[in-house]
Amino acid sequence: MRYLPHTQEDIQQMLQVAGAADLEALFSSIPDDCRRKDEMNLPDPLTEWELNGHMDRLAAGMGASSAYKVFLGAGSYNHYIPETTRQLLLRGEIFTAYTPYQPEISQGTLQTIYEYQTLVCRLLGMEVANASMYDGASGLAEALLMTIRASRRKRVAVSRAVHPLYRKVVETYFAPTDFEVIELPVGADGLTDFSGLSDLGELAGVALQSPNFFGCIEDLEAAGQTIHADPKTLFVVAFSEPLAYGLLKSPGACGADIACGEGQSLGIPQSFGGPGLGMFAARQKYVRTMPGRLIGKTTDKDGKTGFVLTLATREQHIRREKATSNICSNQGLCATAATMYMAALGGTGIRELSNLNRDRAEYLKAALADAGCASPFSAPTFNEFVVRFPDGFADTWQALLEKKIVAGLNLAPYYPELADCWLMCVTETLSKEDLDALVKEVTR
Amino acid sequence: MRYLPHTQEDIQQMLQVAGAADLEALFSSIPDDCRRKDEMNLPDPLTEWELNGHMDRLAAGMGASSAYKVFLGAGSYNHYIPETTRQLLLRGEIFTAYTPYQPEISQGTLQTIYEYQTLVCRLLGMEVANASMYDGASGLAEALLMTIRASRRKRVAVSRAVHPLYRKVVETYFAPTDFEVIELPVGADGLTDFSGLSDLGELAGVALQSPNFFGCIEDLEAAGQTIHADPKTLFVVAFSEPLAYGLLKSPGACGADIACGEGQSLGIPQSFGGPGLGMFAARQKYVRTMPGRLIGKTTDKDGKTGFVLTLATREQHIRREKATSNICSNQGLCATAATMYMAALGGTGIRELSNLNRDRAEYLKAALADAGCASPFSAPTFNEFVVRFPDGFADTWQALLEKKIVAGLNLAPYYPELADCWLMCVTETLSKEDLDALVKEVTR
Amino acid sequence: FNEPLLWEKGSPGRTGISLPRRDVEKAPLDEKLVGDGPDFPDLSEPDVIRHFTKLSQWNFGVDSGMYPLGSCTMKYNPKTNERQAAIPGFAGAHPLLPESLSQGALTLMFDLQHFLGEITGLPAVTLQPAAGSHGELTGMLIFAAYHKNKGKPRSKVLIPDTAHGTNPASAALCGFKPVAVQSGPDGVLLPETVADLMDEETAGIMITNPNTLGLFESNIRQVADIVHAKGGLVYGDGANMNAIMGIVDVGDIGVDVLHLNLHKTFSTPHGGGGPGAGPVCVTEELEPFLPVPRVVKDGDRYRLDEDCPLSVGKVHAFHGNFGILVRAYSYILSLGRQLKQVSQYAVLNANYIKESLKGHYHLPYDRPCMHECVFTDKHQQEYHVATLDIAKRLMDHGFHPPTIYFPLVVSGAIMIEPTESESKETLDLFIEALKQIAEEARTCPECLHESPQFPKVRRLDETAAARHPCLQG
Amino acid sequence: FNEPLLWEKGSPGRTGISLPRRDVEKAPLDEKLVGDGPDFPDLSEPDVIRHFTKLSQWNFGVDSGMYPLGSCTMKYNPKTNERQAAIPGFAGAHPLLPESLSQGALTLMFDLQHFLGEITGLPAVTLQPAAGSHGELTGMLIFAAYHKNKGKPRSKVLIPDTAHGTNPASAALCGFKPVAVQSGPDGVLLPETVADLMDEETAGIMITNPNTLGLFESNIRQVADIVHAKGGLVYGDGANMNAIMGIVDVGDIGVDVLHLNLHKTFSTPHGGGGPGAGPVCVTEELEPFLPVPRVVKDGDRYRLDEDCPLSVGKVHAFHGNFGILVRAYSYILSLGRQLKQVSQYAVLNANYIKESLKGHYHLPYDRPCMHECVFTDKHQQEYHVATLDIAKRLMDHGFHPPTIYFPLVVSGAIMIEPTESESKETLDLFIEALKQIAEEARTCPECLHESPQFPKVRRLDETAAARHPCLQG
Repeated sequence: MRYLPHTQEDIQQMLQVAGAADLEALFSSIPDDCRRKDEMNLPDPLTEWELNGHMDRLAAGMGASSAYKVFLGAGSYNHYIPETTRQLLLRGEIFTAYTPYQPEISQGTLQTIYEYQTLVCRLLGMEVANASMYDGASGLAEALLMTIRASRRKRVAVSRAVHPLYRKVVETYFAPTDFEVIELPVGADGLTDFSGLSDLGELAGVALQSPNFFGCIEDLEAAGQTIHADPKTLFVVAFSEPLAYGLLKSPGACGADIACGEGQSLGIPQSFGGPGLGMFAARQKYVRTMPGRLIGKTTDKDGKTGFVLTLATREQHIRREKATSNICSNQGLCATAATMYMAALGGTGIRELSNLNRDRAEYLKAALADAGCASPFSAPTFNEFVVRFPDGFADTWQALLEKKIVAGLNLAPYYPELADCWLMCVTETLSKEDLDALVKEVTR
Repeated sequence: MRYLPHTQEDIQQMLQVAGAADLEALFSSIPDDCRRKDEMNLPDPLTEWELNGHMDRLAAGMGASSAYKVFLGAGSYNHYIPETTRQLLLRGEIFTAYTPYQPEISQGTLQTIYEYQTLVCRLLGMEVANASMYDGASGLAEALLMTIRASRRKRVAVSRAVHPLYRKVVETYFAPTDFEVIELPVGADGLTDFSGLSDLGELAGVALQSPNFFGCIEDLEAAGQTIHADPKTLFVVAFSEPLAYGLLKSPGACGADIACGEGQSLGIPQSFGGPGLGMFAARQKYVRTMPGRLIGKTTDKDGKTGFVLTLATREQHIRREKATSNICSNQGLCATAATMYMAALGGTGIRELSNLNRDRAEYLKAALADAGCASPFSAPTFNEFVVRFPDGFADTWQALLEKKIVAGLNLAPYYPELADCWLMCVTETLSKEDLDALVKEVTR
Repeated sequence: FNEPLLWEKGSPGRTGISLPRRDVEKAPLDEKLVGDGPDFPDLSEPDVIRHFTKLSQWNFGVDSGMYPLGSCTMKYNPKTNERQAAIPGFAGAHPLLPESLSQGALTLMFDLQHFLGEITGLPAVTLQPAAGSHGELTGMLIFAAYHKNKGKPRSKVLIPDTAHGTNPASAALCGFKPVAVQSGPDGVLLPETVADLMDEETAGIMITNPNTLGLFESNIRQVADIVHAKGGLVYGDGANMNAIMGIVDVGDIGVDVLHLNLHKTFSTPHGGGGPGAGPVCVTEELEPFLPVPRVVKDGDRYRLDEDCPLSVGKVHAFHGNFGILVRAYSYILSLGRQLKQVSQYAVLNANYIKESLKGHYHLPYDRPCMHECVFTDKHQQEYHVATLDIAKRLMDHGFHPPTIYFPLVVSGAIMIEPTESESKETLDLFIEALKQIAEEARTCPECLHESPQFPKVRRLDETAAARHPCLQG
Repeated sequence: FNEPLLWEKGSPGRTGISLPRRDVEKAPLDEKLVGDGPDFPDLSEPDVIRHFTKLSQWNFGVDSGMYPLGSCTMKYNPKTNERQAAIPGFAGAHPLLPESLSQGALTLMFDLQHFLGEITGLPAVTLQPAAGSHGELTGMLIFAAYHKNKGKPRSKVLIPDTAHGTNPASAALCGFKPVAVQSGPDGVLLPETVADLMDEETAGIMITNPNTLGLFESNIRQVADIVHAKGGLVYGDGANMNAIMGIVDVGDIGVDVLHLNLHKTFSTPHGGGGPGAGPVCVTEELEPFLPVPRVVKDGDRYRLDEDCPLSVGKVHAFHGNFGILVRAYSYILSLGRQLKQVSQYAVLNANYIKESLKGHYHLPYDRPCMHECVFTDKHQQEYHVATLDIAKRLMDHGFHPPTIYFPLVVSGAIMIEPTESESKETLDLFIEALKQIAEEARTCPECLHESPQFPKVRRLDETAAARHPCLQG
């Protein structure tokens, strides 16, 4: 087998040194009653070529964006990924390295992640960003736990317009604790309704998402003022589409204490939902309650600039059960991809790309509205929006699959009150022509 | 444009230093009557994404091995290429380097090509190999010119069983010279007929190919003895399928003075015929008459081993019109790919792969013969062979294209006397199942 | 050579990306929502390529050489796995595609669950956790849910001192108080110690087996019996599964819940920090508690099942790190039953190193090891040479250092895990380097204090970094 | 660190490849034909990966930094071009596929021919030559065939001293005797010199324009007229086309035959030596002499035409380096009419360097240059510092040296071609480095003699290498 270098001769020589008669004898420290009796029932090994064939066949039936026009967003976005990013990520020194515990021979990873932290801070208007969380959902759960650590309170509030799957993960993380999660309702405009906030008592944190799950852009500035009416409450801004902040006022500019979300949009393939990138940033004053790894700048013994893992005293391997989180492996390579992508986009590029996403989505929204399929919500949206379709659209939707169009996400499983509504997403990968074709098909 | 870094500000600053009012003024040294008056009539630039779509569409209709079962050989072979080779070749330090004129910062290329030269010598049983020629055909032409330089004679003989397209290239190279090329006939067994050799007078060199164009394995040992009856005549062994020498006696072992051929089989994609790899090796005593670049081992000023371009006094940039060839750029990256491929195969691997190619081809040959489609030639073959099909097979062949099978190469355009014959090739990429399917189809 | 930080480069108006053609009008947006856009540097495509090419050259990966980082299983990451994960049908798949258009991905996940069940002997598997500690968290959530469902929530979890470092934090996240269990003089757990601590307030035990000393917990069956007798559950940290594939049936020896690190045992790359994947395998009894959705098979179709009332819920927005699952699945298909050889060779390599070096470095537990062995700097201390110096000097020999100062139960630990990927020649070079360093400790300790000499930077001031954190530029 | 040669590694029986499953019997073969098989080392897949990863790290490429190798046009090689060339429909295509299954490749070739015709102003194009010198050879074959067809074979070719080095050898291969033409005091050809040499035995002239001094041959029209008047042809070496795209119509100024280097002007990577591609563009009059097969269009279908009785024949077994054509085609489609900007910026960059350095290094021809500029070591000679020292010292600053000691007409030449890919910041760093080196020549000449200091090896003994050639291990 090409991954296993040992020849029979090597094995014999090494066994002799190891003082074992044969390979089985190496396991003499395992009591007999702990030894496996049967062989593992696994298939015959495939050759590289058989594996290629097998995987190509499995992948061939997928409704991926290479074969379909997919109008799905909802936390996973089809953006173009430059070939530069793909090829750079295949460099062995980057993708076969471990966590940079030995900084002298890990400056590549370390400088890259330091750059990542910086660009994330600039994008979100925050002061300190960590080296990544697993995904947007677990990042939000960790952010809410962090508000509890920072405020020493026990109750958080989360908008119903936050991604429903993110809220499920929050629920899971909170289930075994004695902390409480309260849901904030959504108004008729598609935005979080804060009117009842003051009745909820002492809150550790309040989380909303912008653009929210319906694609609506929350008025973060107003929200921040409302939430900070209680100065001890932390304002958490979540997101699933960071590209929006190429155009929108940043969470930091609107007073957020923590900004967290999914970074898959930034140069990372959708890959059926993962690996993505949990982005996580906060104000400097909260840094010691933050979860996750941090890279800091320092100097070596000759005075040369270098980068190291730092503030590890927050982390599980040092602080053990008192750690700010148990996270250890994170999404490092995805953070690297995002850094490459943000570097390629630049400030000018992200502005234009962000605009283009919104403008294409607005074009479709208007065209659908003209065709009688309006949005139930009036708030401005970014690159996705909710549409109420006439009765029977479920059949049309199904029929469109045959034409290789996935015409949005039905909201029934997530919001029963919006059972006749679909969430439509438009990115730069769908051209005006594609949009016109969709309008024609759905209004046929 | 993402490849062009200059901003308007950069341009203004630089123009000032350059002393030019604007970009047009930079070209003041070009007389007016030499300035182009019109704009180039070229299309609008495509975005990266438009280009991807365009190229995917162009490639989609190709009868490539990804979509078809292709039984074509004839100098281009479909072998599996390990993913390792593909990914290693994309390393920028390898593929974006120039010819290693500055050895201190080119040791990667230099050691690789030194290894290539060595492995080529070992494969072909020769003493010295160059860093590559353009392809098998031009390599043969250069080899024949070299026999003329080495022997100071003016006439060469080439077997009619040498690849007909290689012979055309030889003809082209010889056309403006006063050297002569004589054709040696093919016997009824499919092998070169040397019976008339002694009547041809003083020959600089005699070239045959093994396995020859018909897939037949020439008796190189006997041929070498016959040819070397005149000790001044150089024996040139050409090939288009070097994998055969995992199994067959090497040219060097059979007395060849020059061995040359196409190395595409060794880890290089077929790419519609190029880039491939002109392999070229000779006996040590002829090294100073060899064309092409050579890498040699030496030491640096601290005594450390290193590699350099050497014996450049044979080459065009030093020796100018007296050079052994005008070749300058060669097929370096393809030689690198071949080195990686040979390293991955190893001695054990090439033996087994070579056997498997032949065994699969023999299986098909026997099955076709059983079905009444026999070979006109009796000589043993490697991984391709000639089959005489019944009348009307041309229609069957055409019909098989619809079933995504390319059932061999019709020999009519190359050998009118074999108009009802097809050259069939079988490599390891075609399974027994594929072979059985072909037999079933052609004998339907 | 230095490479400036990204924002020290570039010039406004440059671009490194190809922007799609604009084919629609600009749509108006309420000015109060519009920001200035992030202050990113504008670079050209060649700028970007050179920047990251240069940075990468300062990194050491498995592709650069031996990386014997104990407990991290830095084995070879097969290139074909990257090819598979990049197939457009997988890489371009949205996680909420209808089931009819997801059959390939679901098949892969279902089969992978099955393979992992077969390898561990724990038949019910979730692929959702995104990393090892995420798997631990999931396991602890299952502990909590299990006891809650029994109507008797419990408050403590036993954790041996030879367990992985993440375990206490994972337990604490679920509200459990970790209780330390001391290992015996042979470096393995003693049943009586566990019996003394185990009670009906204790949810169970988290055992790393082989443990972080590289030793097999030979009393595991007895320990499991004790814990089970008190109504507790046994959690296995499967980070060291590379030692025992085909050798031990983890379910059979009493483990109820086990997480695997696909980025360790199953060859997926660690990516300079992740992403990994931490599937959790459980007994049939615990299957109802696994996260949703579950991938199930109906006839010849696969679907996602959300209807699991006892489930702990979701730990990831979608299906976990699917791209990593693709790689691990490819690895398992490439090796099949040869996975047993993987473990045999991994253990052979560790024992070969242990026996070759034991005259040169102090070996605190001199018994057959599993996939890794633990030395200390005890013999070198008299020359004022410490584990850190030895580690840094290895860099000058072209090796990545082992894990150091872990496990905590051994002072000055040097924890070496070669993995099965390393050939005898490479091991011999590594052994030779460590012998030379032992010699150098006697003859030139300052050479070791001054190491490393050859990497881009020398020893870095980590204290200053933490005291005055500079976390962005 | 050192990396052993391949055959110093490995162990018999190891493998680095996945061998297909054997599904047929072993077929017998006459023993007298069977050899022992080559003595290749057996390596594992990780061995292979690490070997070439390490070797690559000792190489400098365009991706590593500025590579101002004069006359080589080392511009950025776009990554998307590699993606296009690897599309299975292209990479897996057999060259003798039936035309019905080759339309994509033929379309690409036809369009590329058209684009190159448009860029050069020479409408008939062959893509078959595999490199620049192969293009030159093809051009000389056309010269020979043209004169032979006229019934008057000719024996000589004029070649200016500022032409590319390959030209004489290419002419000689076709039996022409090269006749050197001295350039004038301004570094360009004088019509009267050409008129003196041109006669009816002379097949024509080979002109590199811009020439190797980086100067535009401003008398090209007059020179062409003189050559044409005597029945000769004008060959243009288009290696320097990067200076004049959209600026000069090469056909219009009197060139009859021109080769292009796709691996220079059209961004395809040089691969440490090749492969390149050297298409040849000719006037309509010369089209019948181009190699076969020709790609032609019939209605909306493309086919290969072999029926060209005057053709020089074939110079490549198949269609040339098609994979390189794919990359150049992708580049042209990515830039379109912006190719003119490419030339403008390439010339801007060269002039910026020339003006910035001219106080520090001797500039033999102080006039506006095109895409490259040529300095010499004249000012440094008094400190016993030579061009070679300056070149080697640049490596220590992280730059690839320029072309040195070429063109031969300038003693101690330093020939700098930045290309349009380099940003102003990079040029400024390069200029700064060369200024520092000029300063160092005065203050510390031995520092320059001892350079380079930082690469893997220091100056190598090339004389010993040639005296006792060791060409294989």
